[in-house]
Amino acid sequence: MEITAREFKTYLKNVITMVESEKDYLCELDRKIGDGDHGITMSIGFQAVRENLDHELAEETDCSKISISVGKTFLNAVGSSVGPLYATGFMRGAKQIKKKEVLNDQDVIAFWIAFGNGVKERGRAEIGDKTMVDTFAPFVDALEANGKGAEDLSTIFREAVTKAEEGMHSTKKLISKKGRSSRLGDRSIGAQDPGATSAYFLLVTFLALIEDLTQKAG
Amino acid sequence: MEITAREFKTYLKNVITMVESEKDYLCELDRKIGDGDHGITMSIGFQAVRENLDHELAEETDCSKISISVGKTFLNAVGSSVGPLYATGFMRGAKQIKKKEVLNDQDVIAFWIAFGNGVKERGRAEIGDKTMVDTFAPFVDALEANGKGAEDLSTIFREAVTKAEEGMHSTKKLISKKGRSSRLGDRSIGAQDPGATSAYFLLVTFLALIEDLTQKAG
Amino acid sequence: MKKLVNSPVDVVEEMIEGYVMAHSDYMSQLPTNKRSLVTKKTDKNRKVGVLIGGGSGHEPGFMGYVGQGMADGVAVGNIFASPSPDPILEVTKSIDQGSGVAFLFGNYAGDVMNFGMAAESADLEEDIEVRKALGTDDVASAPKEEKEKRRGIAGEFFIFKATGAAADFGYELNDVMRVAEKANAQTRSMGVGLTPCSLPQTGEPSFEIGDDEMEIGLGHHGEPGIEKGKLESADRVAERLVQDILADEPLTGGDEVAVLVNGLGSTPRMELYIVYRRVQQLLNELGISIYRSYVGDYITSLEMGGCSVTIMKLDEELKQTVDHPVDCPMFVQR
Amino acid sequence: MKKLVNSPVDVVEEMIEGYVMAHSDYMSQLPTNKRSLVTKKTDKNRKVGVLIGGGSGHEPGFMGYVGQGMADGVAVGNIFASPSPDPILEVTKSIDQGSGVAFLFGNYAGDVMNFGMAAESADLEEDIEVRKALGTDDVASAPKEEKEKRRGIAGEFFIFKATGAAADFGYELNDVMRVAEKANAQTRSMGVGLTPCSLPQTGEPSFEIGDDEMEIGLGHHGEPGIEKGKLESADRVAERLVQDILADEPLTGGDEVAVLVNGLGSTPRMELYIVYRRVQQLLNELGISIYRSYVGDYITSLEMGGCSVTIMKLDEELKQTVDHPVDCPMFVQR
Ligand SMILES: Nc1ncnc2c1ncn2[C@@H]1O[C@H](COP(=O)(O)OP(=O)(O)O)[C@@H](O)[C@H]1O
Ligand SMILES: Nc1ncnc2c1ncn2[C@@H]1O[C@H](COP(=O)(O)OP(=O)(O)O)[C@@H](O)[C@H]1O
Ligand SMILES: [Mg+2]
Ligand SMILES: [Mg+2]
Ligand SMILES: [Mg+2]
Ligand SMILES: [Mg+2]
Repeated sequence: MEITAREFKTYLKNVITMVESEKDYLCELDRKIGDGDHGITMSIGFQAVRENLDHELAEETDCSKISISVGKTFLNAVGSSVGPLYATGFMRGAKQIKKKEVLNDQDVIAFWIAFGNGVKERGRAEIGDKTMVDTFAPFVDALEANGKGAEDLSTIFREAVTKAEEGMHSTKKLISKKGRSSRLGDRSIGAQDPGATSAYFLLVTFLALIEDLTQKAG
Repeated sequence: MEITAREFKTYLKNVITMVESEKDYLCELDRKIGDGDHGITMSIGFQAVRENLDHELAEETDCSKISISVGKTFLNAVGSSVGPLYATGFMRGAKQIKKKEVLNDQDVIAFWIAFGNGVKERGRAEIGDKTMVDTFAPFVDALEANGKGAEDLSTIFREAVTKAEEGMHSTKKLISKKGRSSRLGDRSIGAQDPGATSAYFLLVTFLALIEDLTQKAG
Repeated sequence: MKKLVNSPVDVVEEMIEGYVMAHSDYMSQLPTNKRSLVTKKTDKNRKVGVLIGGGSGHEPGFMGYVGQGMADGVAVGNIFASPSPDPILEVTKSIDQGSGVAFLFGNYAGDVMNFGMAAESADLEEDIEVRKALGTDDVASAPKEEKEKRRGIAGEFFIFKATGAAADFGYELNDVMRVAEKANAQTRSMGVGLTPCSLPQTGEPSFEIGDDEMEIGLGHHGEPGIEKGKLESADRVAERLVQDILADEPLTGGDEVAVLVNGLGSTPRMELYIVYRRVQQLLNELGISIYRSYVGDYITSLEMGGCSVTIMKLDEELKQTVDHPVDCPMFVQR
Repeated sequence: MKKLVNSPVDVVEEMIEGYVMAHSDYMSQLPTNKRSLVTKKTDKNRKVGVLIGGGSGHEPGFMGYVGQGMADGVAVGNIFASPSPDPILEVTKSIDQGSGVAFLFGNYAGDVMNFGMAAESADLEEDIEVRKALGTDDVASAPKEEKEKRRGIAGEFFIFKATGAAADFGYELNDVMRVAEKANAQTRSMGVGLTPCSLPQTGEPSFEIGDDEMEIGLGHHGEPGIEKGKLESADRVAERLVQDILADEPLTGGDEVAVLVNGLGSTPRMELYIVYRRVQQLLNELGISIYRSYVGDYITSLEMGGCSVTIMKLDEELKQTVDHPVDCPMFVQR
């Protein structure tokens, strides 16, 4: 499968749409254990990305440059916790796809492994801390385990996203150890982590793109 | 009819009880057109009077001294608008009953005429301004008109209190010209003036004392 | 509504206690009346005593403005209720230096009667010359033709500041009062309420208001306003308030003013600065320049939501009073 | 919940605009980043730049504390969100005088990452020495054994004040940081929430709470506390907060402290002074003396209701920093 810069931008636009429609839900989750702004922050960040795509990046065809610019734009617009986390993801991902106008299966896998690891390094969170790392870590593990195998990208990615989804759900029963919600201690049990949720949305939206392209190709 | 210092104190204690039970109602009226505190102010003032009756005035038999002390105590405890108004009433009333341990009909009438006029002078309000003067002025007029006649105090006072009640009700349809509620202009129409209401309670409680004593005597 | 209090009956006494404890280097409570507070810091040039007062529940108004550069003493009333004459008289006796005392208070029936009675006693019983200046800055509270009926709201802050400065300049009572009256005459305010407050004793909201409504031209005792309107944007609210003030006293290009955007209690500074922004834009568009601005909670109504805008037109003398430094427990200006 | 705003999207930008307009003699906004504000007033003895920052919605924190005697500049984030590295870096470049810059911020994941990234850039790209001191005063946010995990709340005010003073004393970066860290180590806070706040964009209350409940040990972003309890009297609340602080760091007779009773936004000063009263009584009973007290809204959470108590244990050096005069738009001390 091949993903062009144009399709990569389509992905980002789909994320923007997804963020707008899940904004209230993400705020709702964050109100339970954080400061209630996760949906707002995601929306502010991706609205800035939309501006960016419409203007500075309108003619850009280098996927790496797009990813760097998206990361920086998102970070500048939001700061916050997710700013550095997702920005680092986009920047580290970009390093894996330098100067590429078209991404092949291995590029995509490398991009997302670097993205997930970047988030983890930036946040210094471990699995089980009740953060977005609980979504990314099993996802990265799955990509690493199956990425070199014979299966097609669509299958590999779908499996990895299933792991991500499980990771996201696992945050419900965890006690928060990192971020704002960690002060709650036991009171954080029962609530799903907002960042783990937005992370899952980022991934599942990419899966949708892959499946869409596969279908068109098939 | 004769009213002893002891009975005068009974009257004041009845007022205290009445104020406590009407406190919320008076606040409710004041919330509509004022700052919502009239019942509280009346309660603070008469609770201070209770203290006063229980201690400084426990052995006092001079009705005039009782009235002066009640006025001062009330004023010191509340300030506010009603503080000077009722305090002036009690002080001016006291002047009419100097050194009396027992009040006869003419003393009672003189006391209340002076009380009502004192309030009016202090507040410089006219009838129709939507204040307690709308209760006191017709009450005083009735006492002045009938006070020298042949009827017994109970009848004279009852009629005057009926005028007071009408005056109180008349405030509902008035536009406020004095006090806090005057800023509301037309918005004050429809609400009964809190001070006019507490004034009526003061008077009707005295009527009850008179009727009680008449019954006991009769 | 929720309150952090002990018994509602004790709130004023306990507040005063806490206040005097927290600022014992600034304030003393008179032994003769616990509602009488006087400053420990007085400018040595000052001859005339400045007394302020009114109901409590407006903090920092009024006790927060006792100190160097503002008032010498305050008489503290119950919540939203004038103090009685006694604490006023005690403060008067304590702060008089033989050159008389200026009484500054808002034009409310209760205050007029109580301060009036205290002034009479000061004159007759104590032979102290007392002069009164009443705050009447609230343009919503009566039409222009009945200006003497207007109430004092946040603009009283400017009157306290100007009069305190005049006293520090060493002015005699006549001149102090001239400045007080000029400050009041040049000051206009207009407010808007979004959410009511509640008295500790009743806990009931002071007025009923819909989620999409605001009270326009309200007083600062939780009273309803002169008019209920749809809740509007900060810019529209700022425009309405400035318009009503300018309609009352037109200002022209070249005029200099001091501006106060005052929070009523629970309105975040964020919102006050958003309102301020539009106020300055509007005035600047008219060529009016803002000499100094104050944004924050200066005279409140417990936890009421909303704000008022106050504009004081300045001449050279008032500018000096605005610039004069102040050191009070709840307000300091260098 | 009702807000006096225009579009929720613009609140931070418009607040900053209004703030810079209202205090143009104090503040400038950097042309390189509109979230970067720096002071126009700096003590001539000062060598080390002091930078503060964090999310907005805490006003007067943090932009209100830029001025003489406190911070040289601030990076302003979105509501309850750390600023991104860029405005932090721009402020750093602007305020560095060649002797390095102290970063002061609360210990929150977002702030740690963004200020960390900015510090790295300052070092690598600009060759500016940056040192960080994190506020960790909130005893409720982690047990004593994990003190490094604690968040910063109202106690950050004391850290800003101490560090600003140290910079004015002409200290080098090392000593400025020593004072910042000492101030933080000696400072403990504990808060209680009565009513939630709401973000302008959602309007939803930040937590659900019953009419007779309070959140104990809550953060200052409208987060729920560590424990929900029955609403208690002001005295009992004061006792609980002081107890939790003293349990964490026992103070003994003869100790001297600075105390801050901080309102979270919509709690009237009346209530804060009632709480203060009991705090001082408790400390005095233990023979602890209060060197200086602050009562008011110092670091807020929009219109949240409730308060926190902060106690900073003083030595001679910290006393000097407490006494040091300050002139900032939202806080002045003479
Ligand atoms: N150290 C960390 N490592 C990884 N993820 C983190 C870390 N700290 C916070 N997060 C994630 O950030 C999310 C909160 O994001 P957001 O609400 O935008 O920021 P803030 O907490 O600053 O308001 C959390 O739900 C969590 O998933
Ligand atoms: N000038 C006045 N003359 C007579 N009565 C007045 C005057 N001003 C106010 N009042 C009375 O006082 C009442 C309000 O009393 P209260 O609520 O205790 O005082 P405040 O208005 O200071 O809160 C009004 O309802 C009115 O009857
Ligand atoms: Mg959040
Ligand atoms: Mg009233
Ligand atoms: Mg009142
Ligand atoms: Mg946040």
